[in-house]
Amino acid sequence: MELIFEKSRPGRNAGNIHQSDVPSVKIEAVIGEKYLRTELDLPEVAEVDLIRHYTNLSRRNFGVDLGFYPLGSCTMKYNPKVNENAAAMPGFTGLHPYADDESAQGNMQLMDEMQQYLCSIFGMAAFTLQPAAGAHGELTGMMMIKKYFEKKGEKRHLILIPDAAHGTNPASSALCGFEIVTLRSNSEGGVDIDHLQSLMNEDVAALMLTNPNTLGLFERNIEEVSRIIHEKGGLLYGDGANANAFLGITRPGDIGFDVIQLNLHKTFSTPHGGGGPGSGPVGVGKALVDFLPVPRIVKTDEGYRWSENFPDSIGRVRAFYGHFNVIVKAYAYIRSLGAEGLKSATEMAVLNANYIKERLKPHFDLPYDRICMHECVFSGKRQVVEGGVHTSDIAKRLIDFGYHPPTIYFPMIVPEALMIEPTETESKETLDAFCEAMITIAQETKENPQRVKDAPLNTEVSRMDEVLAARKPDVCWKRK
Amino acid sequence: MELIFEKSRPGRNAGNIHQSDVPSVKIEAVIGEKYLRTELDLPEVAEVDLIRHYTNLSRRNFGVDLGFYPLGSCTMKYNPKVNENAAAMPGFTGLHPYADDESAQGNMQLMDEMQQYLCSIFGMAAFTLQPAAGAHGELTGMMMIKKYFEKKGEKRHLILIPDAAHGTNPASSALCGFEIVTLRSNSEGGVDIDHLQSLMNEDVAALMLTNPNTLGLFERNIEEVSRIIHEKGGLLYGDGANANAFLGITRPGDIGFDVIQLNLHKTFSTPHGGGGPGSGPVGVGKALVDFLPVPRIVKTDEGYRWSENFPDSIGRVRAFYGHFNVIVKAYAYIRSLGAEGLKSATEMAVLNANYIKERLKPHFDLPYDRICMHECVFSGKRQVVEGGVHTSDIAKRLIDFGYHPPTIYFPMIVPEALMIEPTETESKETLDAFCEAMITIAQETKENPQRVKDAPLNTEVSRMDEVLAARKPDVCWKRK
Amino acid sequence: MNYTPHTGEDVASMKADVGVTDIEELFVDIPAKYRLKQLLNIPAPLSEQETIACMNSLSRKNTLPSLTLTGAGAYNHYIPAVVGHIISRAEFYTAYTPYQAEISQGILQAIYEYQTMIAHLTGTEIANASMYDGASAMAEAAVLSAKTLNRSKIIVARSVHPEYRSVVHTYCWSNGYEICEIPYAPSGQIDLDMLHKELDENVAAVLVQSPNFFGCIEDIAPIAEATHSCGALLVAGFTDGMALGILKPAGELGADFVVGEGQSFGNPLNYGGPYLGVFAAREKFLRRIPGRLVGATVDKNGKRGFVLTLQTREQHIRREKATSNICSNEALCALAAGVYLAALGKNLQKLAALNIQKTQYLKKQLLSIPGWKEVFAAPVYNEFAVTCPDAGEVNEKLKKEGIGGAYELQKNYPELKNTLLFCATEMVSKEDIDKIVAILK
Amino acid sequence: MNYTPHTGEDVASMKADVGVTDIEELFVDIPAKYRLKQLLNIPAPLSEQETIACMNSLSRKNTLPSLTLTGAGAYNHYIPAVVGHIISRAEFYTAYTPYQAEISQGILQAIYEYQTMIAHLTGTEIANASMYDGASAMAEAAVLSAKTLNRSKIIVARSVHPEYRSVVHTYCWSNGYEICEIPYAPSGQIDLDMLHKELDENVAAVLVQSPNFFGCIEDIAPIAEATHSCGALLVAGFTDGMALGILKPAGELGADFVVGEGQSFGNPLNYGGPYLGVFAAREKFLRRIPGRLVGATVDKNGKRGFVLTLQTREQHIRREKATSNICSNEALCALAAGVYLAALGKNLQKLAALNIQKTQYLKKQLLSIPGWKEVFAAPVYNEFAVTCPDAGEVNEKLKKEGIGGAYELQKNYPELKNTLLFCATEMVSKEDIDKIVAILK
Ligand SMILES: Cc1ncc(COP(=O)(O)O)c(C=O)c1O
Ligand SMILES: Cc1ncc(COP(=O)(O)O)c(C=O)c1O
Repeated sequence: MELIFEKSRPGRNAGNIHQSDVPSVKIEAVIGEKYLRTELDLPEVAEVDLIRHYTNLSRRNFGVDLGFYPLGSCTMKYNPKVNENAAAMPGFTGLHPYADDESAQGNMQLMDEMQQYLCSIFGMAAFTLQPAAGAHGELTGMMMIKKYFEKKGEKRHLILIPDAAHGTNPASSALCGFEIVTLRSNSEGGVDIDHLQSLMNEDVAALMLTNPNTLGLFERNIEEVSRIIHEKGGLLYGDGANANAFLGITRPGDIGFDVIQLNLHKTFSTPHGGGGPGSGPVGVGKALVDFLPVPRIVKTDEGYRWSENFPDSIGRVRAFYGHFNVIVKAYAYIRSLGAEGLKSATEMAVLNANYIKERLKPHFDLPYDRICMHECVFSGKRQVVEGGVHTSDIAKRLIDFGYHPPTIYFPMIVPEALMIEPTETESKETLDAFCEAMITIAQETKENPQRVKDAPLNTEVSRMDEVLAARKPDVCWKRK
Repeated sequence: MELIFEKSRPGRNAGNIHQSDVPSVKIEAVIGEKYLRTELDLPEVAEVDLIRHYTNLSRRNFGVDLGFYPLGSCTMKYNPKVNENAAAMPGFTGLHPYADDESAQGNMQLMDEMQQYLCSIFGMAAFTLQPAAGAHGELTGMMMIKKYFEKKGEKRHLILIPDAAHGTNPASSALCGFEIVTLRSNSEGGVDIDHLQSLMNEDVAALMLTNPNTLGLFERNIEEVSRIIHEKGGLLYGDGANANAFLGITRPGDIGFDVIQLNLHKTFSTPHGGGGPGSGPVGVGKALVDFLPVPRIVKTDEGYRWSENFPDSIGRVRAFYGHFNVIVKAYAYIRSLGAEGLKSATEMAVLNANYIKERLKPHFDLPYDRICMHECVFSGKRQVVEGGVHTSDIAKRLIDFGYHPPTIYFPMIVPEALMIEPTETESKETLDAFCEAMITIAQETKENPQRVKDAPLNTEVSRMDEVLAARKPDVCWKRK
Repeated sequence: MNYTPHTGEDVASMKADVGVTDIEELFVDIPAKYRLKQLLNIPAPLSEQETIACMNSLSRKNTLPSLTLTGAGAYNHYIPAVVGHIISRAEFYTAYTPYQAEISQGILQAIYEYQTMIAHLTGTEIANASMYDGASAMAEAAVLSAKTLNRSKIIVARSVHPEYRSVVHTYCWSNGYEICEIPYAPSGQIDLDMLHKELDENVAAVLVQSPNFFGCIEDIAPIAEATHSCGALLVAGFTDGMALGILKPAGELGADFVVGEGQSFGNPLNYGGPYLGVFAAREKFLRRIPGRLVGATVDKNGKRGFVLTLQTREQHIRREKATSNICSNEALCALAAGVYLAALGKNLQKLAALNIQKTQYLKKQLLSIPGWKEVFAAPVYNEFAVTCPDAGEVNEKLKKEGIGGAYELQKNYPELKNTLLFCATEMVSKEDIDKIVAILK
Repeated sequence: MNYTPHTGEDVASMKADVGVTDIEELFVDIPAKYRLKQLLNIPAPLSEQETIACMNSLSRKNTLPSLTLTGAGAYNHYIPAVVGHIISRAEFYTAYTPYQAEISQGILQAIYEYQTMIAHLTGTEIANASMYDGASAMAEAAVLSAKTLNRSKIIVARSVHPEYRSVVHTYCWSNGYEICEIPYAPSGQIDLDMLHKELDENVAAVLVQSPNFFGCIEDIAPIAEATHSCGALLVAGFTDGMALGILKPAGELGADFVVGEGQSFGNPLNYGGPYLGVFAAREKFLRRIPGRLVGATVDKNGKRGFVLTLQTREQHIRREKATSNICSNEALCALAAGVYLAALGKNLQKLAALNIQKTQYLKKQLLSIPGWKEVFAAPVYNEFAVTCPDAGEVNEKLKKEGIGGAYELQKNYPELKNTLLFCATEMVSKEDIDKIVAILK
C-alpha cells in the first residue's frame, strides 16, 4: 500500500485553520527569524484520503476482535467494550494533570480505590500506579529495592534471575545499575534450589522471579525459595505479568513476595493498542512503602490530595501520575467482575490452557509434562526432525488458518518453543478449532512440509526479508 | 460465515441483568399467564463471540471509507467525521421526543435554522423535516398537492412522470391514490415538450420532474415545461435527489418548482448506513405552506414551540419530528461548508462527472453526448456486441479492481445503463485510476470476455443465485 | 471546511480535458437568468474546531433530565456498549443499500439475522428489513390490507398511540379510505362490543396495539377472531418492543401483521428519530409486504450467501404497481437492533421482567399518595395511567428536580382529565422512585 | 459481569479431558496453605448498566473547566474528529505489538510513517516507535549518553520541566551518575556562562528544553557548540510538541537527541496519561537508541512491507545488555499522533502561529493590569511567566469562573514568588481572554 507521503499532493489538506480573532502580531517580530523553521514537509491529503488510508491499514492488522490470539505471556483476553466507553467519558479524558486537587476528586478516588483493590487482590501493603508498562514497573521495583538497601547502608549489587525469565527482567535490573546473575531451572521447570543456595549471599539484593514462570508452571518450592532469599536478607521480586493465573486463588504477598509489578494491559483486560499504552502498577510489602514514587495520593478531611512529602521516595519515574486513562479501564473491569468474576476468570484461563496442553500433547513435544497454569509451552523439535519445519514455519502457517500465532522461541530454555496462552475469554469451540489447525499442521509437516514453509499463503505480504531490514536499515521514508 | 444462531450455545450470554432492587411481585400474578410467552429463542453468545461476529461481518462490506463508490443517483460523497461526533453529543442523542419544549430549545433552534437554510438554498417558502427518506418526502409532497386541490375543490387524479424517473416517483404517487401517466423523453434526454403539451390538462395535478434528471442532464426547456404545467393550473413537483448538481448555482424555487424533496443522506453528506436511515425534507412554495405536516416549529417570545394548530395540514406522515439525529449531521455539514463550500462542492461534483464522461467516451457508448451535471450515464451496448459482456458483468468486474460498481440498468430508457456519479470528494487520481479500470475492462471484453463474465474473482462469495432466492424464498433462518 | 480534494492544478487540467475554460460553462443548460449571481444567504463557513463549538453550544441549550418517567412511544433503555462499537464500523455506516451482494455480505447477513429475530419475537413467519418507524409501518399495513382485500374501511382502536392514528389517518385519507375509531373499555383495552358493531364486509383491517398507549395489554385472541370472522386482517402493533421479550406475541394469537417501533432495541431516544419500523407478517403475505427483504441463497460455487430478494414487489422494478414506495429504510437501526437482541439473548426476558417490577413498584408507591387513583384495570407492561389532583403541577415539580415527567393523556383524550401516563424502565432505581414519591407527596 | 464463554457442559467435558474432577485440582502446585479460602475483599460485581452508572458518577466528581490556561507540560489542543475514528478501529487497538509482520502491516506502516514525520519535525534523521512519555524519554537519553561515552556526569538546565528533572534524577541516581543543574539567565534561557563552567571531560550529556518550562525558546546553536566542545552529547527536549511546527528544530541546530512529549499531537489530556514519548536522534545512534523501530523491507516476492527491526538492541534478544528495558510502548498514541500530523499537514505551522497570536494577546492584556509584570525577556511560544500581586488569589478568581488557572512557578522555583505560567492555545478565544482580564482587573 502507498505511504501517506506518496499520496500527498501540494495544496491539499484535511481541514482548514480558522482565522485568528485577536489583533495579530508579526511572528518574525515576536519570535525572531533565527528561531523559525524554514520548511514543514508533512503530508498534504484530503480528509477522505486520510480516512481511507488508515481504515485500509487497519484492515491489514489482526486484533483480538477478529479472532483467537494465543500469544503466550501476553494474556490477549477480550477487552470489554463497556470499559472503553467508561474511559471515554469527558470527565476522565478532559482533565489537565495540574487541575487543582479539588477539581479532580473523581480521578483521585478512582486511583486510590484502584490501589486498595490491587492490595487486596495481591496481598501487598501499598501500590503505585505511576509506571507506564510492565518493564517500567520492573524498573521502578528494582529502584525501590536499591533504595531499600541504600537506606540500610548495605551495598548489594547482584540480582538473581532465572534463565527462563523474560528479557525485560535482566534489562530492567541493568538499567538501574544492578549486575545480573543467571539462575538455572531444574528438570521440572522450576528453580534449581541447589543452584539458588550456591548463588545466594549478602551481595544479592533480590531474586527476580516470575511465578507462574514463563513455562506456565507454578514454582512448587516457592516457600523454600522465599526462605533462602530472605534468610540472607535479600528481597523477593515478583514479575506479575502472569497474574492471570492466580487471581482470587492465591496472593503473592502471602507467599513472601516483597515487590510485584502487574500488567493491567494483560491481566486486567485493557487493550494493548498495537503495542501500548499499557500500565504497570507496582505493589510492595510494608518494608518498602516509604520508597514508592511520588506523588502519592493521601486522604485528608478535605478529600484526596497529591503529596510529595515522602523523603525516602525514589522520586518520579515519569511525569504526572501514570497512564490514568488505562487505569480507568482496569478499574471498570475489576468493578464489573468483582471477586467471583476474577476468580472464575483465572479458573477458566487455567482450564483452557490445560485443555490445549492435553489435546496437543500427542502431536507436539511437551518438555515439561505437568499441570500448567494459564499457558503451556510446547517444543517444535519433533517437527524439525520430521519435516525440517521450524516453529517459525508453524507460526506462519497458523496465520493461514485465521489465527494469530503463539509466542515463539521464548522462553529460551525450550528449543523451538511454542508458548500458547488461550486466556479465559475463549470458548471450547475456539480451542477445539485451533487444536485441529495445529494437528493439521503437524500432519502437513510429515506429508507436505513445503506447504508449511511457504506459509502464509494468503496475506497482503508474504514473509519479510528481515536480514535486509537490519543490514540496510530504512526507518524513515525519504523523498526520492 | 456462520450465522449468529449457529454460534449460539445454551447458557451463554453477553452480559447479565442485575437483580431488581424493588420489592418483587410475581409476574404471572400481575400480568396473567395467558399473556406471557412460553419461549424466547434468541441467540446465546458471549460478548467476544458477538464482537467477532459483527466485526468480521463488517469486513465483508464495502463503504465509502474504503474506496471509490460511484453509485449513480446515490451521491455517495465522503461523510465528514466531525458531523458524526456532533450527532453523538449526549445533548442531541439523549432527549425524549416528548421532553417539554423548554428543555428542547437547542434541538428546536437547530431544526428551525435548518429549515431556514434549506429555504435559502432551494428558494422555497417553507420546509418540513418530518419525512424519513426521499421516497417518504415524495409521498409527503404528493399528499400536500392532493390537499391543495381538495382545498380548491378540484378533482385532479393524474400525475405526469417522465419515463426516466426513479421508481419511487410513480410508487409514491400511487401510494397516495394518484394515477400515473408516463411522459416521454426527447432525443436529447429532456422532456418531450409536444408530448407534455398533449398530456397536460385539468385532470393533471402535477408533473413530477427530476432536474437534473436521472441521465444527469439539466432540463433545458424548464421554463417552457413550467409554463405548460402552471398554465393549466397544475403544480411542478421536483425530486431533489440530484440537488448536488446545483447548490449555490440555481434554486428550484426560482425556476418554478412548487414542491421539492431532498435527500440529506445524499446531497448533505449524512452517511447512508448501509440502507438508511436517511432524511427527506420537503420544501414548498407559498401556495402550499398551509398543508405542511404537523407539528411545526413556531417561534414565540418564550422561544420555540411545537404547534399542531394548522387546520389545513395533511397531518402526520410519521411519529414525532423526523430523523432528528440525521438532521444534526446535515446541519453541521451546512454550517461547516457555508455558501462558498456548498457552491464549490457542486462545481467539483459536476467537473468530476464531466471529466469521467470525457475520459470514457471513446470506450463506452454515450447515448446523450452533452455536458452533464453531477453524473453521467453510459450504455454497455457496445460491450454486448463485442464480447457478449453485459453491464452487470462490467459491474462485477469493477469489484475486482477495488471499486463499488456504478448504478446499473437505470435509468431504464438507456439499454445496459451504467450510471456513474463520482461526487466532489474524489480526487483526480481516483477518477483516473477508476477510468483506467473501466478501459481495461473494455479491453478485456474484446480479448478475454470470459474473465469479465467470471468476475468477481476474489470476493468472499461469487455471483449469487438470485433466481433460487426468489423461487425458494428463505428470509428467516429456521432451526434444523 | 471544504471536503473537495482538488488542487488548483487538478482543476486546471480537468477543465482542459473537459474542454471548458471556466467552470461556469458547465452550467450552460441552466437558463442564465436562473443562475445565482451572488452567494447563498447562509452563515459563513466554519473550521472543524468552530463547527464542534457551534454544535456543542446548541446541544447545551437542551436540558437533559437526570432520569425520565416519559414513555408514550419512545423508551429510555440501557444500550449495551457493543451496539455503538459495531454500528460505528465504517464499512457498515458508510455503505449504501446492498445492491451488490458480493461486497455487501456483511450488512446482508446482519439484516437476515435481524429479520429472523423479529419474526421470532413477533410470533410470525417473516419480517422485512425495516420500515421508517412504528407509525408509518402501521399505516402501510393498513393501506396494504385495503389494497389486498379491495376494501376501504379501516378500524383503529382509540387505545392506539395518538400519533400512530394520525399517521394512519393521513395515509388513509389520501387513498380515500374511511376510518373508524373504536373506544376503549373501562379496562383500558379495546371495547370488544363496539368492535363487533363496527365490523362489516367492507372492513379491510383492524388496528390495535399491545401493550397499547395506556400501557395496557390487549387480549389479542378474541380481537383476531372477530376480525377474521368478517374476512378482515388484524394489524397488531406494540409500544415498547422490549415487551415482546416477555409477552405472548400477537403473531401467535392470530395477527396477520405485527408492526411497531423497534427503537427500544439499541437505538437512542434521539429526540424522536431515527427509529426503527418493525414489520412482520404471516408467510402468505411474503410477496405483498412492503420494504426490502434479505434472502439466503448460494453463490455459483454453492456457498451460502445473502441477497436482496423478491424485488419485484419494489418500486425500482414495479414502479406504480409496487407494494410500497419505500427505498432507503432504517438499515443501521436494524443492525443496532440485531446486535442488541444478540447481546441480550434470553436475558431480554429477564430485562422485560425487571421493567415490570420497577413499574409495579412505581405504581404502588404513586397510588399511596392521597388523591391518586388507578385508571385502568387491565394488566400493564412498563406504563400505566393514574389520575391525580393536578397533573400539570406534578410535572412541574418533577421538572424542577430534573426529572422527565409523565405524559399528560388529556392532550389526546379530553375525557382523561389530570391523567398521567407513567413509564418505568430498568434505568429507574428504587431510590429514584422513593425520591419521586417523596417529591410528589 | 463475567466474560468467560464457558457453559456448564463445556467445563464438565473439558475437566474430563484434562483429567480433573474439580477445578481446584488445577492449582495443586500452589502450597495449600497459600490458597485462599474465601473470596477477595473487593466490591460486589456489577452489571454493565451498573458499571456505567458507577463510572459516570466517579467522572462527575471531577469538575471540568470551561476553558483552561494551564500548560506546563500538557496542552489543551483541538483533536480533529478523524483521530478518534481511526484509533478506535478494533484491528488497531485490540492488537499486540506487531511481532508477526504478515498480519500487522497496518500498525507497522502507520508507525513507520510516524517515525518519518517525527524525524522531520525534530530535524533529525531517525525516530523510534515511541517511549513512555517525554520525561522518561529524556531520562533514557541521559543514561544512554552516559553509557555510550562511559562518562558519569549529567548536566540539566533548571529551565527544564521540574518533573522531567526529577525523573532524570531518579534514573541517574540509580546508576550512580552525578547531576548538575544549570540556572537560568534573566532572559529565562539557560545561563550559558554557568554551562561553560560546568562542562568538563566527564560530562556525558547536556539536557535542555526548547520551548523550556517557562515557555522561552532556548538558543540551541551555542549550547550545542559548547556541549560538543567537550565531547558531550546534547539532549534537546521540548514542551508543547506543536511548537515544532513553527520553530527551527533542535536537530537542525546540532542536538544529538531530540526528546519530548507528543501528547499535543492528537492525544487528550487524560489527567496526565497515557501520553507519547518522542525520541529522535542522529543517524549514527541508530543501533544504540532505545525502543522499537519499524523498518521498511521487502517480502520474498519483492513487495514492500514493514517489520520491527534492529531488535538486537532490545531486551528480548540482548537481555541485560539491551540499550533499554522498554517493551510495550505507546503505539496507539503514536498512531494518534501520525493521524493528527497527517490531518494537519502544513496547517500545523498555521496552527502553531495561531497559538503564538493568542498567547501574545493574552500576555499583552494581562500586562495591562496594574501590578502585573513580565518575568523573562526571551521569545516565547504559547506560554509565558508573569508576576502579579497575589498569584493564589488570581487562580481562585479564575476557578470561581470555571477557568483552569495558571501554573504557580513558586512550587518548583522558590525564588519566583507570585509568578504564574500562563498558556494560551487555539482553544482560547479573544472573547475568553477579554473576559479573563476583566475578571482579574
Ligand atoms: C513475563 C513478562 N514480564 C514482563 C513483560 C513486560 O511488560 P511490558 O511489555 O508491559 O513492558 C512481559 C511482556 O511481554 C512479559 O511477558
Ligand atoms: C432520483 C431519486 N429519487 C428518489 C430516491 C429515493 O430516495 P430514498 O432512497 O431516500 O427514499 C432516490 C434514491 O435512490 C433517487 O435516486
